[in-house]
Amino acid sequence: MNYKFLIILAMLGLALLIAGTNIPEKTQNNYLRIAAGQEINGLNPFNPAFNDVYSQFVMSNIWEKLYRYTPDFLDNPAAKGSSDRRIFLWIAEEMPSYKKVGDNYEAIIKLRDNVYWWDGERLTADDVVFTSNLMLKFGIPPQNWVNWSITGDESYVESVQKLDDFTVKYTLKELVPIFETGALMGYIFPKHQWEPIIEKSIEKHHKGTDKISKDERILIASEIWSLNLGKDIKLDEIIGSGPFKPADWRKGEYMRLDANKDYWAKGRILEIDGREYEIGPYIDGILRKVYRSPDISKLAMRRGEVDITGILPSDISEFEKIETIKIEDYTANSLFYLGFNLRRKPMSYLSFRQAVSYLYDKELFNERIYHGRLPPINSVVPFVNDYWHNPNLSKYGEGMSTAEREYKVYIILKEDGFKWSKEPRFNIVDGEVIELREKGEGLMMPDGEVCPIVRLMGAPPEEIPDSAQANIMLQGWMIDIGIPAKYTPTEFATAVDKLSPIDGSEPDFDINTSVGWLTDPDPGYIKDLWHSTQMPEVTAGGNNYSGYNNPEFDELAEQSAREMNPEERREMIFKLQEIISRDLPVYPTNTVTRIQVYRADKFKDWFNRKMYGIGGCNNPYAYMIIKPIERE
Amino acid sequence: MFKANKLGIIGVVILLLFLFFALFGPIYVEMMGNSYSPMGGMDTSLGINPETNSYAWPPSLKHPMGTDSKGSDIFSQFLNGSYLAFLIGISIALGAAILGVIMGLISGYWGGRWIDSLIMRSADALVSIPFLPLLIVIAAVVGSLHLFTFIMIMMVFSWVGVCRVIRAQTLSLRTRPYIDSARVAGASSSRIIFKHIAPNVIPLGFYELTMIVGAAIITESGISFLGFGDPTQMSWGMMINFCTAQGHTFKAPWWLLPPGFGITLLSMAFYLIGRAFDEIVNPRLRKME
Amino acid sequence: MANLFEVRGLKKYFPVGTNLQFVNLKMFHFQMKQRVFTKEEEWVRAVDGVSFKVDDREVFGLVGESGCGKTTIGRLIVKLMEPTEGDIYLDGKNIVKLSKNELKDFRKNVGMIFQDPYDSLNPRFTILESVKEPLDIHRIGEREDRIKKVVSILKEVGLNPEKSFLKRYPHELSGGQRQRVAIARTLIVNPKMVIADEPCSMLDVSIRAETMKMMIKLKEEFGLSILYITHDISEARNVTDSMAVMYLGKIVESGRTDDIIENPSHPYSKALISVVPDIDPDIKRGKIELLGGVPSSSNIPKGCRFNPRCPYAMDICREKEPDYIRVEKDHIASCHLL
Amino acid sequence: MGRLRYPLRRIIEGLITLFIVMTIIFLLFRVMPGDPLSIVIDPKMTPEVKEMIRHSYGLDQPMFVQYGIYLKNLFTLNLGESFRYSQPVSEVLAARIPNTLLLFTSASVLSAVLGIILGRIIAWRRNSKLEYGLTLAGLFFYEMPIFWFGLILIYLFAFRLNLFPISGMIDFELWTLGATTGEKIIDILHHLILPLITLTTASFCGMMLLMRTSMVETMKEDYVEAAKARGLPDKVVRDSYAARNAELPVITAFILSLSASIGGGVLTEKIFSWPGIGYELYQATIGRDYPLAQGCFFILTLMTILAVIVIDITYAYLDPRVSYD
Repeated sequence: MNYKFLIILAMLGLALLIAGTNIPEKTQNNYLRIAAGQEINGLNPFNPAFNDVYSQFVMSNIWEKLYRYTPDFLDNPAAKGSSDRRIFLWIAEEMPSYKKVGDNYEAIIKLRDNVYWWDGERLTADDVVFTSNLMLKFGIPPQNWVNWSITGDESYVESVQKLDDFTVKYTLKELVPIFETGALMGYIFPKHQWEPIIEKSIEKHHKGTDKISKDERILIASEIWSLNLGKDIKLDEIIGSGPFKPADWRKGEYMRLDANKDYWAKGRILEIDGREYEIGPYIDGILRKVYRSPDISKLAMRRGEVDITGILPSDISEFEKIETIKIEDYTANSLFYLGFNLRRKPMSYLSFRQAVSYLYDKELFNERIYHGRLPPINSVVPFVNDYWHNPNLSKYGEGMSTAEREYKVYIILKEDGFKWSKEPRFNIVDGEVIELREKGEGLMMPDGEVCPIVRLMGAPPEEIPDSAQANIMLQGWMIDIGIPAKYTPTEFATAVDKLSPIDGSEPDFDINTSVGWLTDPDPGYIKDLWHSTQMPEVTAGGNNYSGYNNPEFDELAEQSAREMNPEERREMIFKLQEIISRDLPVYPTNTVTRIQVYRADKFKDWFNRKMYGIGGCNNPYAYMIIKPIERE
Repeated sequence: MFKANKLGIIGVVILLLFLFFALFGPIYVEMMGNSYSPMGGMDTSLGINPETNSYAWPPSLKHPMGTDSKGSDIFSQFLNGSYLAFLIGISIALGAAILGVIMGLISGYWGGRWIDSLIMRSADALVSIPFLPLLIVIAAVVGSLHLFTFIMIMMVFSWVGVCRVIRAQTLSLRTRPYIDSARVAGASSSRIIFKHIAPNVIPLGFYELTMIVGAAIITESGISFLGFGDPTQMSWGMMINFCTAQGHTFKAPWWLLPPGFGITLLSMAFYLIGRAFDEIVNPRLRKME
Repeated sequence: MANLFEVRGLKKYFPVGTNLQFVNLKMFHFQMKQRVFTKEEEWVRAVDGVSFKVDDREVFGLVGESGCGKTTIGRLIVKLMEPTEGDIYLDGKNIVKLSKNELKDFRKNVGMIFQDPYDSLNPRFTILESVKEPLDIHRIGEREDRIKKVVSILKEVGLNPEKSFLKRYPHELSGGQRQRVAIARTLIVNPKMVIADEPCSMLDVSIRAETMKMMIKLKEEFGLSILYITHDISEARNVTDSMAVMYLGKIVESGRTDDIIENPSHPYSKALISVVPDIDPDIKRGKIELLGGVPSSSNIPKGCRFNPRCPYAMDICREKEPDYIRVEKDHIASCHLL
Repeated sequence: MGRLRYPLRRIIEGLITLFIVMTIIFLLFRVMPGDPLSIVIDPKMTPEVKEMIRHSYGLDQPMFVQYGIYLKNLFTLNLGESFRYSQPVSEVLAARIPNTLLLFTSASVLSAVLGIILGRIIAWRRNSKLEYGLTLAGLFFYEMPIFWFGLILIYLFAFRLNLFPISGMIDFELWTLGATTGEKIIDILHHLILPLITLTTASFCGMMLLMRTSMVETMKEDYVEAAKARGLPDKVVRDSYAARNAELPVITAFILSLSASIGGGVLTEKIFSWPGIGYELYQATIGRDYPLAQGCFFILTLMTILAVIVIDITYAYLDPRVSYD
């Protein structure tokens, strides 16, 4: 081989290097560029795999709902008769009206007559009936079934009928709050696009003239959800009614949504936090770029490659110096907790659960490890969900120092009959606990048995790096008192399987810190999480991991799921939170606060939605509202 | 003979330095108190650093390498990291060497027979598996790679190199007259392998062994960086992982740089020593001088 | 004298195997380690049908240029490798297939002395360990007896003072001393037969004669038969009683040593003998020049395998392999000229 | 026929290896605790729906039936459907493989070129300060954790000096809003440079040391000595006599490194957000996307085995030291 050739090759590389630095000028545009942490799972709204917040975020810009939650989560005066006062009209023109007919109820929904699909067709009652029947007859989209049923197997909705082009009647077996906050908040799909597809699938899988059997229904449903939107149905053939149309998608890299210039809601006025905004959209579209590490997306923001991104609390000072960038934070309505397995000792002792709750210093963790990212909560309804949140619950050691907490735990355990082979000793000066002098050893439970090793099942550092540190510290404090604790990092899927085995066997864990919930604004989830029928060994895949079984709680939870009066329902929900805080099947620890930065010099009229899912300035309402700032 | 090899001396010096660090770790914590413990200790007297908006402070007299975002001493983490690096590197290398030497001797002595094919095909299969991804899969299986698990897995994957060297040497050695002479005298296979061949080939595996030490340290850091490491052990890789995860990559160089230099220098030291040793024991190379 | 030892139709073919290359590289923190590339394709006919007999207490010489297969025969006889075809008899017993116990017994009865004294002793063993090893292996005598026996055998092979050698390592010894140690090691278990594979070729000329004399002496003392492999016909003449001349894996001539030296029948033997100046100044013969070099044994010529180099080659030599012809009693040769 | 036997044997051996590896991979994914569909299945779904989903992915079958289907699919090169993308695995891979190849092939070529040139120089000037300096510097970069080095380079060149893009393979704005092919090529090259520098700097040393050893060996050969004795200039002897024969092992190593580097690319691709197969594998694995992860493993293993076989076979025919007469 001729080495000159190789050298030339190297020179060529160098030349490219220099040439490469001459970036071609970009064309001026008004696309909003979002730095995303993750690729969306997919676009097919019927696919249960695409239930992640990112996919839902894109879908919510394509298909729309009859009702939504108010943009600022404040009371909507029109929603007085509803189970949640924060419901807000979207495709529907009025709040649902109810009437009792015999054993059943009838709900009448009036639709707007100015809603158009992207292909120019009008959105009518036919589409709403079609979409609802899709759910009732075939159970698609499957992920929404939970909103259509209280018992799990049968729907509370009897039937759906079209009264006229813009009026739909739902016949209900019973009146439940979830009808408004669940069933009426699903996407509405265009009948003219999806009916032929469903018909074809029925033809293929349904033999004979009988009713469609369960097996056939499964085949049909899975065929629909395995359609590949973007390929089987091309991106530009998707028909929606929302403000943004999918235009270009390079999986794993970016997605482009173009503004729907003929959006039906254009010009409508939204009142948010007392200010009026006119709906657009005014921007050219949305460019969603995937960045694989928060450090990199932060750099991209600083270099002006994107217009909005999430940052870590420690980055705040960096961005405070930049005038053109504004910082906002919002708290997601999510719930993390210490989950105790009540079936096992020593977790079955209330005093032990209280002891661990006292030891878990969520204030310290939030300050030192999470840097304000995971604010402490005391209730299973986080404080951001202020309508349903009960603020008067025990705070288990707030304001205490580590030594004080440890002493408190020692007292609680001792009073309940726990014994040590060597008791922990404390330095107490003038009644004030200064420090732990000697570690406790050989804890024995009140029944005389030696306390077994307590495993703390936590997220591995690959998922949530900081929670590993918190778990290690908790483990250390527990060992100080003499509780034989062991932190076992467990990957999310494994944790879910241990908490709720698919085969309906008993959950296998001691204390769970790894799995939390992104909770609905509707507090109905309390029943789903701690009702005794929801124990995994009773209902396979149930969510009551702790095995909490309290008839008082069950009764009240069922009652609250059927109470339509918001005031009375609120009282019940408050009571439920109290019971959980008292019995401690779980100890709520924290929720999640996220911080965002956005370009204030490029777009104006941002508003921060402080709660739920993708909140903050990254909310779907914002994109219909923000306006580009004129530049030279 | 080391004197003749300057690079080897550099390696030894670096190695001794880190060995000192590793041994000094527990003494340092003992001296400074529990708030300097590499795992979980934090300096409660620190306030928030406005530059980093966290408890991460640059090096000072109190904290010679500064503190991390929760106010823990980085120097004590660094010392603990060098201890772990030695632990990981040496135990993996030793385990792999034992496995590799045995496999290599067996395979080489019966070269061309079915047992040789079996061992060499398994070696081929091991080399053909994308290793890092496989480690990630295993990590996902068990939640996170506990240090012991990691060491065991690395051993299983690292013996191939040693085995090949030992096999090649054994192959050439087994036709040497003194081996024949022993066989004619009636020596059994195990006697020939362990009394005649092993003492003559094992030194040649040392170079491979030092390569494994370096590779083990780097692999551990990569796995930890991806977040699959053992969170109860503050290794160098874990330090980098925590630094990036806390978003301090680009603003706390005192946190990012030490573990990286530790990994680089220590694996380099092992490589240099291995190379120097190889030049001394490997007659083929020595002849060339 | 009875036949102690007999070889019939012995053949050994080797596959061609070559170590080509090895690579050692770590890239992108991904290790690629050494690979030995081998290919096994064609066959070398190293020994291609050899038969001979060795009598009790006889020294039988196997003579030929290097690469003719004589060393392979030695290795086949001591079972360092398995023959492709043919039989070997020791005391009338076929030794090609032996059970484990029989093999151990066989090992005690047949010893081998190697060509290279620098390499036939394990460099990490002391002389004591090396010489004692066969006793350890065959579990002969107690520990004390073994050492005594080592000392006495060292004396037999002429290493003086015996005791001073015990703790020394091979690299501290001269070539001749090492070869004596190797001989001691072989003889310590009282074998019936010894294969000596060019035992003197790597020694200084000055000590060759001495070593040879010692071997003859030991042969008498121990009652041995020796298969003496050499490329040097004058050495064969000094040591052996009978001999066979080999060329490219076949015996071309065999018989009493004196008969062959005085009356070589095969052109190859003639050529070998003619180039040795000191055999007998009275015998006047013309020198016979051999043409070219030894062909590769993987590519053996058709017909008589000696024909490309033979000064008397005829047409038939290129077509047909000659049979063995009896020249006189116990003296046979294979040539078309006879 | 003799000539065909060796390659045939190597190919059969390769197939067996592939089979073993793929079986290990299959088992590994199945012994994973936890529900493979946990990313797909929402805990809030009813058990019936969960069962439906499991059925639609064939995960309700007994393990050996799944294994049979898996082998059959591998045999027909049908790699299944990704859980995450709901797209055939082959399509996902087809989009990723060229990206990976682009990055790692260019890095391998560059480091081989650099390694050969530098290795030649230091072999020629043995025991000089230059040799020690280059070896030490090369080793330093060689032993660096590549992700750490990448982070530092991003900080210096992309962030501080603002010379290169920070991450990714393309400027998304440019691509989606229309750009000429020329602009697109320049854009990719621009994104390529930083990861390329990282990879090259971190790996040229291996090639350099190999080249050095190989050169030193060849320089002892008689014909090189003879050339020197004839009084030819050093440079000619070095470049035309010694180096030419020394490069064979380097080329081999180069081919091996090509196949090996892809599997080691997880870290690099993660740091630079390079949309390649290594990062896809990482994501698929932590996301429990069996079909995709298995597909990635299949491709990577196949590449490694192929490279080794190709080298073995070509070596057996090319090396002049082995002749067939």
